[in-house]
Amino acid sequence: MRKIGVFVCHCGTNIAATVDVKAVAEALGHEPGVVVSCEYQYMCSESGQELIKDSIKKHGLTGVVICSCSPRMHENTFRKAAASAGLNPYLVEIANIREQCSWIHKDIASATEKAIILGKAAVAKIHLNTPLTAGESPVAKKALVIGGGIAGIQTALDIAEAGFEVDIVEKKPTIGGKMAQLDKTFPTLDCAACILTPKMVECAQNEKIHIYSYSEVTEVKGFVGSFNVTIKKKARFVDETKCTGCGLCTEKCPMKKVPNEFNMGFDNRSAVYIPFAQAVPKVAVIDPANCMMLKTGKCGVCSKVCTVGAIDYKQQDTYINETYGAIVVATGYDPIDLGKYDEFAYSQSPDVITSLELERLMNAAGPDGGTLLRPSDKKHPHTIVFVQCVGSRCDDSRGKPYCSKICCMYTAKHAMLIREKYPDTDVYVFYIDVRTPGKNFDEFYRRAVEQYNVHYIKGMVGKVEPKADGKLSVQASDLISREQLHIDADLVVLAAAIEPDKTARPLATMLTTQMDTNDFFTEAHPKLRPVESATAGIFLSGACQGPKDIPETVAQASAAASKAIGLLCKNSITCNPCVAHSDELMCNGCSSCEKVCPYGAITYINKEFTMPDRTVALRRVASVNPAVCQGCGACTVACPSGAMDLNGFSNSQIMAEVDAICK
Amino acid sequence: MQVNQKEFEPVIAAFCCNWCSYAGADLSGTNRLSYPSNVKIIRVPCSCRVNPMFILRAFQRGADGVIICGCHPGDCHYTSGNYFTRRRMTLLFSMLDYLGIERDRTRVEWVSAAEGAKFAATMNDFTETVRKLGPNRRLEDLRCRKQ
Amino acid sequence: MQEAMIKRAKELLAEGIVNRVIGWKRGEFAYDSTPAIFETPEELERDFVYDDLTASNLSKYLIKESRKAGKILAFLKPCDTYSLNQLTCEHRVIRENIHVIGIPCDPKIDAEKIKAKGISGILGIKNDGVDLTIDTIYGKESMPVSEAIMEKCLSCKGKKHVTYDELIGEDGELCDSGRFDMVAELEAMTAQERYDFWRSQLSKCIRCNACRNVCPACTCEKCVFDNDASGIANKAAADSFEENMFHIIRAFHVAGRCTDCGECSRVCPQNIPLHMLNRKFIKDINELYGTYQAGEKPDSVSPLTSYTLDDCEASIVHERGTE
Amino acid sequence: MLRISIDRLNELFDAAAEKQTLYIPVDREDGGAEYKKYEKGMKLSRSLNTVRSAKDFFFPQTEDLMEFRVDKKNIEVKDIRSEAEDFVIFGVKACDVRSFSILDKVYLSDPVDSFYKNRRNHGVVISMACTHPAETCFCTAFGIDPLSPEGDAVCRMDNDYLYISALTDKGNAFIEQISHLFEDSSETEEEFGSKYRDIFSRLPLAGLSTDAFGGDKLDEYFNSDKWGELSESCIGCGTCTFVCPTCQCYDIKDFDTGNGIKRFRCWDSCMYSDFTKMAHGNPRLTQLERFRQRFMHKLVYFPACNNGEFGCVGCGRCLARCPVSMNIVKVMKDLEVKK
Repeated sequence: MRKIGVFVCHCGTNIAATVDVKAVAEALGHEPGVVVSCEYQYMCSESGQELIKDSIKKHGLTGVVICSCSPRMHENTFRKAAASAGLNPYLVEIANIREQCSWIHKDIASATEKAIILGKAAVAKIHLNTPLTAGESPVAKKALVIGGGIAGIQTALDIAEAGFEVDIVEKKPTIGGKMAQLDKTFPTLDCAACILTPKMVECAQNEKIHIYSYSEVTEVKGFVGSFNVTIKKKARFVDETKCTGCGLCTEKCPMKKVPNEFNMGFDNRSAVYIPFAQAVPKVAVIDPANCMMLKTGKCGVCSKVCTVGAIDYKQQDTYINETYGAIVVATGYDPIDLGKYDEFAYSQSPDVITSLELERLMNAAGPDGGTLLRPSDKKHPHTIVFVQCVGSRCDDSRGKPYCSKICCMYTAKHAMLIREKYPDTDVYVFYIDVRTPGKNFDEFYRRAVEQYNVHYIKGMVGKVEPKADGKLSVQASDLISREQLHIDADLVVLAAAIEPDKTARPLATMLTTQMDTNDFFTEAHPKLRPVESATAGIFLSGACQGPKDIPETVAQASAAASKAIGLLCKNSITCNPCVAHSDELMCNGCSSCEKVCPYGAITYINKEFTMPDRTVALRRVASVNPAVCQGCGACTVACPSGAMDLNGFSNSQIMAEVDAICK
Repeated sequence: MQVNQKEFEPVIAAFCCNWCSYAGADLSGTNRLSYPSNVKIIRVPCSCRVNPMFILRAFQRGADGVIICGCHPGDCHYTSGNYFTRRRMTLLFSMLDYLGIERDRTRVEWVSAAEGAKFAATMNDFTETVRKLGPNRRLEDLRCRKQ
Repeated sequence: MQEAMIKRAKELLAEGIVNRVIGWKRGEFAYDSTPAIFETPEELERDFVYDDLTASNLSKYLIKESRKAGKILAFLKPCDTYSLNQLTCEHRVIRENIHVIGIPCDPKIDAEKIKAKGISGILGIKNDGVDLTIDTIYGKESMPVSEAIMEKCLSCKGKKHVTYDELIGEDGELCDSGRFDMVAELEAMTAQERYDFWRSQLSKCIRCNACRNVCPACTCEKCVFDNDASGIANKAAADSFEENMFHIIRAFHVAGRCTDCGECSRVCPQNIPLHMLNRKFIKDINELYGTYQAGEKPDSVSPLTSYTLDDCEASIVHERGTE
Repeated sequence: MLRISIDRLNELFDAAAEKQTLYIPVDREDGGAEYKKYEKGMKLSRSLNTVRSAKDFFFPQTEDLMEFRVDKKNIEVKDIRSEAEDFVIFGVKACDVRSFSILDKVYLSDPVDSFYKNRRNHGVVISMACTHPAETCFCTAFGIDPLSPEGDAVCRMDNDYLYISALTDKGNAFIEQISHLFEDSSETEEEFGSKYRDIFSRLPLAGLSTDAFGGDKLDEYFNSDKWGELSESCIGCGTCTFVCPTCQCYDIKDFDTGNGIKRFRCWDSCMYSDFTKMAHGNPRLTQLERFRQRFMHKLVYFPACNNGEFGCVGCGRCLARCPVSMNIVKVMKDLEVKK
């Protein structure tokens, strides 16, 4: 028979105001097995915990039920307290009588009745709890960073700095990401390339860092401490070890009509190319879709001109297998496709551009050498209209429900830079709200308005129409003056909402990490564990977790790195003991459980058994790897015989709770 | 036994996954969004932990309605658990319906950790729906009837 | 047919390809037969029987038999081969140890249906394809064959064998026997009518476990209903709830795995149409997740251990339901 | 004998049902027959037998024995026994009537089963002579005369009349209640019987003999190598046991209602793997042993303890219902051959 202690928390008045805590303690004291039942002001306080520990020792408790706030809040606190008093931490159950009782019910009688029932359910469950011991598994001292933008770069550098090996996998031929495409950065207006490229070079030079550029993660197996990752190194048809990045091939390549992605298609590149001057690794890559040699077998110019013989048309995709202790996801963002926004004429007019395109147009390394010219006629635009929130804070299916966060600031930056460089330009910004929380952000925005006379107009642009004279007719409403405005603009810049990179969703499936409906990775706790995913050993860096500007991204990148370092420092890690286990004597070996396991934690072994009839039989039975199992319980329902059960949430425990609640 | 409709207080068992719906329930508490005390929550790691046995068990023991709440499809903490839940519960509920058990006594609802308001609204609605149905008589165990 | 089977079985025994044969043994009466293992040509000559009354599905015996030394010859009717495939898929049989001979099959005669006509004291049954002539201690009786066909054969899936090592006779075609019509009829009733129907049926259950024990999908080492630790063990339905519980859970456990072989209803001593529960799941699966026939392939993935991202929501039950 | 025209059977039932609860066999839609509490207009089944035997009346499949009420930390034990109401079972065939006396030997000998006794005391058995046996019938092998069943009163029915005569005081009292419905008849039991006697000799199992079995045959059969072959097809279900009128084993279970415990008993089957499972495990490990148990019990152990009386009445239900058609007749014939 269990000796159970029940501890009812007042939570100040949070619980005690609507739940008669004394009555709860009294009622639960009568439950079978309960030897002590008491209430206290704050169970989570030091003295509250002492009360629990003392009771465990004094009464020799073999189970503790705490009626308090949500287990998501203090389950760990109480488990630790129990453990320090010598009780197995998994012999603690929480009855949630705050969030799920006192805070939602007003009537004391019914709230108290419900609190008692919830307490009874916890008591019923704890009768069936078993002491659980967390196992240990080793940690591979190497991290993988997926994505080589500023987030991935910063994370990799920090991890390397701590002395651990780290690999970066970047799907593009160079690292650098979106930041490499930016011109200046807010609110300091320093040049993006000037602060990013040294970091890129540092990555290349750091011997702890290995960059897999033009590569993708194709398979992730294993678990925290020991992720087994397959990386596909796409054929670049250039031997990385030989190429010096001299660029001769790119000059001689006869195929020069390929839109240059780096410059958002405003100019062209050759079929063999180096994305940009500061690319890391500075190695050419042949674009197989446009290379004549690869398409038709006729050409071979690059191979002839290459002095080091780096061109290899026969190169194949290669697959690399590596084991990592930790994985940091830094897959970043992309602006949304504006194809559905007909009203802004994005598809119709080359002079309606996105902010990211504007970055390239204004960039000194951009198509026009940093002179802002209209894409259509290469003339200087005199009237520029910025449209905010294109697809952000949107309630229809074309856009995103969230705020993309960075648009207000980069638009202020763009407006300011244009007004600074071309004071003869009229700049209008249409906005819903201007959101400038952040250090020096509001000052920056005010400077744009006050010092640079940018016309900020609260209101939305209804329609942009290209006119015969090459102007863009912008119709908008000014919500403050309640006027309809009509502006003939030369250039319209759309602040497109940003969304997670398209590769994030399949990656999340591989990593078995959680995503929200917008495909942003979900952090383990929105406040307290913002850089960890809920899957142990997977950390989140940068905009893959939510829209972020550069300083925030870098901060999160370093935070993710420090979490990864914390993990890599350990020689082994304790596993979650609330995992599935199979009763081998009952297991049929039917494979149902294996098919529903998202982690591949279940394997089958052939094992000899002495059966109930005393014969010896070789049987196929399921075996759960407790280090891989995350404890979802899908297998327990797939198993018809009930051979598969889950520690901490066993069939009998849940049924005991059901019984207590329904009686 | 005649039960007066007015006096009837349904017993509602709500299975909530730890990561989304249980957190959503917590959030509705944090935001003081009330729902009837008839609803008692059972925490499970994932909605896919809910065995049809548990649902029948609840009805046996006196539940008048059973609701299963999990992460939105695609958002499962364990990536795929709720997809299995969806198939299992669809088929189970269809079977219960086939056996003539009132189909409004069972429900699956996806509630995220951020949807405290949805959680409360769902529970309010479900409780009222079950209240209208009256006591569960078709899938109860007479031995467990309250005396 | 019986002669051809005995002949081939003897050959395989003599060649040493198999060391035993599973088939049907002549019973006490004109209509009964018992699954049996034959090891010698003499036993085959004496007892082996295959006719329009040998209805039982032998697949389940192969779980145990395929684990014994040597290869066993199994005569399987078309519908039995689905069960074997499903068992292979679930690693419950060792397929290599079984030599399957697919045998053709005509609709089986259900002695229960003859008896239900009030015909008693049966000494012999003759089938001329149209009528049955039944020799009884009270004299000769006759009835149309069509009225004596076994329920499971009325909803035949077809005469195609989905797995075999050799065939005797020709392999047949799949057919559509409208096996979901009865389910649809029930679905169209009101909830009260459905409830009354199932209550009247399930209340007959004596929990003898014949349905479960004969079922080729029910192959658990220990059934949850026999396992005191499962929390739902029940040896007898002490309350109407438990009658429902047993049959719902059993149907759920075989959902996506049941090949619709019809053995459950065949053996039910109380004539409960148990196949109508399993068939409901099959119908739902077909309608909601795409047509799926358990056991059709030896490596199929059950619809309950798979999913698609755009599966319907459980609320479909409310949306499509009649009152 | 007294007689009543069969056209007036329902008058008889109506009158009897007025005085006490009356159960009669009725036909079900699915072709089987079952005992039902008589309600006006119900038609007496002409089937040979009900699917379930009549033992349910005295030994129901499940039966509550006692209750435990839990109040705080106290447990109160509640005796839930109450006096059964009077009832009449009408139309019990000779085999089933004999099964009652077999059950009596188990339940009415020390220690007396008070639940069983209570029902037995309040039940009146009106038997019915068999005129239309099935091929599965072999009651005569156990010395039962299907045309002269035991019981409190016995009925005989031909195409015109139902004849009744009392065998016990209870039977007399029953007839007394409704005597106004009957008229005297000169037909004697022997005369009635002689019209049908011949049918029984034509039954395929008419020649079945129990001579080779009995309480002293333990050594001969227990280790027979026939058991392996015989039990091979057995699927371990409880059909034979549950339709059997003489199988009397039960299991005691506790059910937690949430408010207390109901302790009940329910039929058990020696075919089940957990039959007589004890702390150390199960004494019968394989289906062979469990299968053997059932037939040894009926043919050897039971007679050993009951003056040679067999634990089978030859009703033939298991022959008709076994999913694999393995049954006591095959077992008897096969074991005998070995001798």
